[in-house]
Amino acid sequence: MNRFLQTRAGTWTGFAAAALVLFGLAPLLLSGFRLGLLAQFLCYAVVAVGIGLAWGRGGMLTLGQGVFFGMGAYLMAMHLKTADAEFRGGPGAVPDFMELAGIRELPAYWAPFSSPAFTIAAILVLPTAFAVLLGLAVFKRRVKGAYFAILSQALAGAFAILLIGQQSLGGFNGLSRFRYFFGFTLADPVNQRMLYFIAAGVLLSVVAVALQLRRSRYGELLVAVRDAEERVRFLGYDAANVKVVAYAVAALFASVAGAVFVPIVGIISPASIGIVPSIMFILGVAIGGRASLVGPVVGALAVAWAQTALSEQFPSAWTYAQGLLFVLVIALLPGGIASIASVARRFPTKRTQVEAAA
Amino acid sequence: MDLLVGQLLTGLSTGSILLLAALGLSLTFGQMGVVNMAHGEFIMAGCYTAYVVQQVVGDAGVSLLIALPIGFLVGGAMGLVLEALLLRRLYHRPLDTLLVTFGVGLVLQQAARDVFGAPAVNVSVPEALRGGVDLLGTTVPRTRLFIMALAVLAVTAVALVLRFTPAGRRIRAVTGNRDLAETAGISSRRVDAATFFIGSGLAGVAGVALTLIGSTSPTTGQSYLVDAFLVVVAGGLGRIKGAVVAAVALGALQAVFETYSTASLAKVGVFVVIVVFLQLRPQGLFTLRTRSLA
Amino acid sequence: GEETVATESCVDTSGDTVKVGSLNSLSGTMAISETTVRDAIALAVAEVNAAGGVQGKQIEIVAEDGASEPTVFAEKAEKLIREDCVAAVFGGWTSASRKAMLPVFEDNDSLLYYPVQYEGLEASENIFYTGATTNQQIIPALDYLAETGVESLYLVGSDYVFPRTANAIINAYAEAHGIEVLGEDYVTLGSTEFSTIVNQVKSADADAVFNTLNGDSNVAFFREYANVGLTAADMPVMSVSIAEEEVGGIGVENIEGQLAAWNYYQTVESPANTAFVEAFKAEYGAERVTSDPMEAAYNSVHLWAATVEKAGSFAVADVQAAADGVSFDSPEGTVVIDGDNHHVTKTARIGEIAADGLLYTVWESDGPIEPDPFLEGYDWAADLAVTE
Amino acid sequence: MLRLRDLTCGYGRSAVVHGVSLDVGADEVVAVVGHNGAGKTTLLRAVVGLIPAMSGTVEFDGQDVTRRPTNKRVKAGMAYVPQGQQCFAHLTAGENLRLVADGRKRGKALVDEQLDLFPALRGLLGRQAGLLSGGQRQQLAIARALVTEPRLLILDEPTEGIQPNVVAEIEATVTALASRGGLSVLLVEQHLGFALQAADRYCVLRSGRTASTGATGTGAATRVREAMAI
Amino acid sequence: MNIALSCKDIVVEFDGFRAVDGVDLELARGEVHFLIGPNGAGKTTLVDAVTGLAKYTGSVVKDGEELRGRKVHHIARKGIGRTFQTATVFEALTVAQNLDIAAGAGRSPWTLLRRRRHLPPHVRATMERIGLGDRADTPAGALAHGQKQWLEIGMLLVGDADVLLLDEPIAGMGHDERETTGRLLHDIAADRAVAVVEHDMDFMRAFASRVTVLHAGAVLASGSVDEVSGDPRVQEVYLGTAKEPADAATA
Ligand SMILES: Nc1ncnc2c1ncn2[C@@H]1O[C@H](COP(=O)(O)OP(=O)(O)OP(=O)(O)O)[C@@H](O)[C@H]1O
Ligand SMILES: Nc1ncnc2c1ncn2[C@@H]1O[C@H](COP(=O)(O)OP(=O)(O)OP(=O)(O)O)[C@@H](O)[C@H]1O
Ligand SMILES: NC(N)=O
Ligand SMILES: [Mg+2]
Ligand SMILES: [Mg+2]
Repeated sequence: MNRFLQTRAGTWTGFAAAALVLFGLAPLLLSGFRLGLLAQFLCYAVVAVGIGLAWGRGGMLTLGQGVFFGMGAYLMAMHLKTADAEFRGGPGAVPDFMELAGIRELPAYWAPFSSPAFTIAAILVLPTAFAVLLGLAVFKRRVKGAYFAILSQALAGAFAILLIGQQSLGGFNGLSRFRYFFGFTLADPVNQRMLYFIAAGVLLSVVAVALQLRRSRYGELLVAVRDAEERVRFLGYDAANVKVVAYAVAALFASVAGAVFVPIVGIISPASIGIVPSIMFILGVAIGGRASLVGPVVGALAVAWAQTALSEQFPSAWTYAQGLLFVLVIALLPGGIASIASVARRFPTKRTQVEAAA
Repeated sequence: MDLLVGQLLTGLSTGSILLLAALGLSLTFGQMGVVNMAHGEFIMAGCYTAYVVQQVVGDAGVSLLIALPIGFLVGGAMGLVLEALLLRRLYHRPLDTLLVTFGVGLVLQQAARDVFGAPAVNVSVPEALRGGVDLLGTTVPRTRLFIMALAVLAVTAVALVLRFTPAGRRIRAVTGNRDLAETAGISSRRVDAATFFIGSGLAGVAGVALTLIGSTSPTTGQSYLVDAFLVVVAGGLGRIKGAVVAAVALGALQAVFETYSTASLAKVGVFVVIVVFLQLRPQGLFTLRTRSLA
Repeated sequence: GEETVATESCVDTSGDTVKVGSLNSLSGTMAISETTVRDAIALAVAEVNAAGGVQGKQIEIVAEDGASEPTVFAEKAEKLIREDCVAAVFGGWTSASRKAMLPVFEDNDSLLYYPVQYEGLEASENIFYTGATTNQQIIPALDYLAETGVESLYLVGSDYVFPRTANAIINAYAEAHGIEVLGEDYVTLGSTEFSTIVNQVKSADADAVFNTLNGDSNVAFFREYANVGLTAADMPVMSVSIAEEEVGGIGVENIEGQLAAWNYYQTVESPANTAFVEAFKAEYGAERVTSDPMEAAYNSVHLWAATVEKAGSFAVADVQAAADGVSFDSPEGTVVIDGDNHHVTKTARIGEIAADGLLYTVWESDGPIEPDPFLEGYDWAADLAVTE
Repeated sequence: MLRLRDLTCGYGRSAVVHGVSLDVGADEVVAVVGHNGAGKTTLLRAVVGLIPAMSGTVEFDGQDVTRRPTNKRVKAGMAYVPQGQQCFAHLTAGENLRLVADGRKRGKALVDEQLDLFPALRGLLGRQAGLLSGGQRQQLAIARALVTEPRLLILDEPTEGIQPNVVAEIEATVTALASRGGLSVLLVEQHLGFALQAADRYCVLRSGRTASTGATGTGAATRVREAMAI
Repeated sequence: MNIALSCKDIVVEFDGFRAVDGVDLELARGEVHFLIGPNGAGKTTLVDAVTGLAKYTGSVVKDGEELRGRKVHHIARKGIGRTFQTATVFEALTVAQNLDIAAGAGRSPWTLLRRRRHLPPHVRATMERIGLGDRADTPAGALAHGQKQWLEIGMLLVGDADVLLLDEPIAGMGHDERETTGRLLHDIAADRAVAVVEHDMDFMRAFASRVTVLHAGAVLASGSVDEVSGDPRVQEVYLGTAKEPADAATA
């Protein structure tokens, strides 16, 4: 089975099956509300694919993906708010929340976001560029392991706090109440379904990109850096650059996920991008299986689904179940859900041992 | 001038709080490499210990004195259980300890909510620690002086033990190389458990002390965690000396930023300073170098 | 002229029960406040049920956890409306959670009863605001301070929307009334670091402090405040987010004599309140206290029930149409829904914190104050007020 | 002193050493030789208890220690010098020694004895062990083992990375200690010369199985080489 | 002589302690140059300095270019490769992947981002040369100790290093493997400069073209095997006199 999926035909089959489920079965079986939820979860899964690359393959435990997710989300939200304002008040009109905050003039940095093209470019470029800068600053100095994890966590905390202080970005309340998405009414169920398809499409593309990266020479190099960074330097590579690429790609994925998330959920606020949400992203990946390609996707969906299902069932005690779930899966199943198959098969070959040791 | 002195004092007092919260971490994270996200909840357990003891004892002064050692035991006991049940399996997977203990933290928080109720509870400050002392033009609350003294005491004790006693050597040996320590006749299990006990116990002590200035609620403790980790990282893993300097520096930075901008921006400022600082000293203030390539 | 694509409501009123949602943070940082609101909602529902229900139907609560996260509030609100088909939802606390839920209620054309005092400047057709808006809490508090001779203020608040908006109003008020604002500081939500701020407050030597801090920060603030030697006598603190529940956590000794502005205290003397407090304690324990947001939540359920009875229908449009003038003889006094802005009339009260941990009214408005969420009735607020 | 019976051990679920039986008598030096990957290190790790035995037994001094944790075996009188110049990198060289001397009556004297044996270490006591050169660390590791006054010394390629004249010293010391009485030695060594010279008996390991055992002395080298070659 | 690398007056200091104290050293192509000396003499530190791992004063010149102050990966790209006292290969990757990565430091991003369709011919050739031709798809973690060391040398070869600095390459190897390694070193030294740090004197005697003895951070002696082993100072500080031919019996 695994062998087969490695082949070209296997890859296509895998994608076809995923597409069938996402584009065919899910919309058929789920209510509008559940489909919307699934769309939201798919966004988390997109972030997870990036983390799987940076952490699972590259060994960088990025506890701050909320930052990039948030950047993409806010950039998109800024466009939606300016578009709404323009629709109601003409060019240069001030979004509703600013009026409430006593801001009478559209801040200069908001103006370009009335352009959809600019917005999309910004979503693709800004977070990635920020990740590159930060990555260079950190990886060139060989900050890694738990250091890097703690630092990225502090980044998420600082970023959330910074946003809370920005009244022109909605402060603590964040940005919400979007009416149109590139001209389509968001309240319309048809358009909501469209958004789901967009999210599913983004997920499949992101998985395809990640797959190509993993199978490329770069993918091998990344694993080499993860396992013996110093050694890679002595082969003439700048290990920092290798890491930066994976980190930036993860940031890009997170940003795109955030951008898609905003019209689906209808709000982005600092509460969705701080320390705890960032850990939740990681947990999904860990639970699914950080090192495999689909593990992070499965994990992200499973964690989000479990969170929703448990909290619906046991509104006041679900955190116990959730906490225990994290603890048990991670403690007892280091390879995550993705490893269940191989654990079950128990083939005691050298190969698995080496992988487990890695 | 006065302002500067005031800042410094504030920095010291903020720093000593950070230090108290971080001291246990510098053992469990710095020495053992366990990224214990439940450390904040151990601090919280210390807070509630102070509360329970006060309910039983009544007198705030006496109860504080009793609560400090009991808080140590409570925090320590929770640490022991965590170590024995989970962490023992995870020493070779340090980054996973982060995720597991995060889950544990969630559970502990909810448990506190169910046992003590969601709203904050009050731990009274002893009469003797009420009010402030005028020092160099600013008023420093006595509670903060007490915490500074406690921090100095705890840090000195931990540093001395680690540096000069056989137990300290054993801790450093086991955390450096478990197998090798076993072959040196040291029971790494017991040392691991003991180290984690002390580190978690210190969290409990911090919790008791923090009831003097902050609130006692299920989410108390959480708020100290990230800063405490930063202190350990900026100080250099496993370096008590580093943690002291980093805690005071972070406290002072925070105080300075707070005066000249908003408190929110202060957090961001501190983060930026740390990233810049790590450019100069990527392994923290004080580091133990080795020649290994790991 | 906004097009809404209303989705068909799925509320099922054919049986002998009707569902409502109770949506509060039961986990996360806000659980500290919001769990009490859940209890109050449950109490009110039990009362309505005991009295025969609404339109002869028993009310069934579907409880959900907002988890202190706006997106979760939005998600759960949508779930309650679309999956559980509730007739109305009670809950929310932070304005962030309300702002997150607002589009959900508008797009699905359903009803939210929001029970917490807030910064005003909002009036959705789909939300009933049963807590105070600014002219029912902050402005009376300022009036009270001005009356007692306060000429300078220091503003301390948590860094989020409610304190910032409140302080904008306070600044405008101060300017118009010749009060000097000597300083304005914000701390991050949950911060316990007040040495700098308290020393600044002390050296500013204002006549009073206006406190919009939220939650845990209050504990640290008041302890530090007392420690540097500031007392209610020389520099009183007027708080707008400290209710009976919080006093316990702060410790009476640190806060005794300080002021708060609300519409309701446990000590309010009225038959309705006596019944409310008794019922609450009977249900949840004698040591529990009642507070303003709890009372507003309690009122919400009764107001909704009364409105449905008046409309003779659970349909949102009917409830909206019938709402104007619906009143409830609540613990704080009679509250009446204003059909234009969906807020309710409320009596403003300044309370002083006493040694028993309760708040006692030291001043109260002459009767209920009409809600004015956009401050249209205040000239000095012209610059602030924004009509939707 | 040491009796291994049918010892099988390895990593995870796969066995590396299969049913090895071996005796080390009192005051005897036994050398285990074999190709890289033959399982020598694995065998020693099982003897000291760093990996569990999958089956078979380890007896030390007449007692079954198969299930005892490593530190108990060490306290009972085993000392182990692992392969690879291992030391406590974050402790100073002096602390590395004091660590094992702690709690021993003759602790100080024992440390001094080792410093006489490895004079190069004297000047390095204050230095972080992780900063020492490879050979310095190996000397430190052997010294650390000897401080525990073992009755069974288990050495895994002790001369790896050590300068020739010190190798000679070590060899002399091992021989002297063993002949003085009270010390048995289990030695893994790639240098057949050293191994056969220092040992009384040898054991050839091939793919985790005993291929040949015997006494050292004339002709041993040839027999060993034959046993090792396939 | 075809000098590949020349070091002048190298000094490495750690907190006041001079681990390397004014060493001059020239490595010539075509030679297997042994660096010997007591434990702590500074051999590894010297290699560290040359490869950019330790800060030093003095000068290291390769092909007319000064290398001091360059970053580790720059120096590696200049054709200076090293191994470590304990073999460090990428355990999770196969032999072929290890070699392919080592061969690719100069690859364009475009090449990197594509899948490897087949192994470059020179990589395959090297794999045969180091005796791992039939282990291409074995994870390096599953290789035997000696094979890992060969793989490591192979990685330097495919990376086009023409100065190889090998720190105790035969540590832990058995007799036969030492022989094989020695021959391999001679073979690859034909057009490269190879420096070997070793304590195994039999190995040195069998394979050294030239020997430099370090002692206390400085060069104590230098020359042919015979010159050096005859030097009484070298015997005193390093070789010892009594047991010197101990291993000879097995050689
Ligand atoms: N931690 C481990 N996990 C899995 N397999 C291992 C591990 N350590 C060693 N092995 C395997 O066990 C086998 C025996 O290794 P061992 O280290 O015991 O050999 P050795 O005889 O000591 O060799 P050397 O002379 O190279 O030290 C080898 O095939 C090796 O790959
Ligand atoms: N980073 C460092 N800080 C302090 N001292 C160091 C450092 N690195 C090496 N030393 C010291 O420098 C000296 C030279 O060490 P080096 O590793 O170069 O020796 P070597 O010749 O390779 O020895 P060996 O043959 O044992 O491997 C040693 O005394 C060592 O303790
Ligand atoms: N509405 C409030 N208090 O946030
Ligand atoms: Mg071995
Ligand atoms: Mg060396």
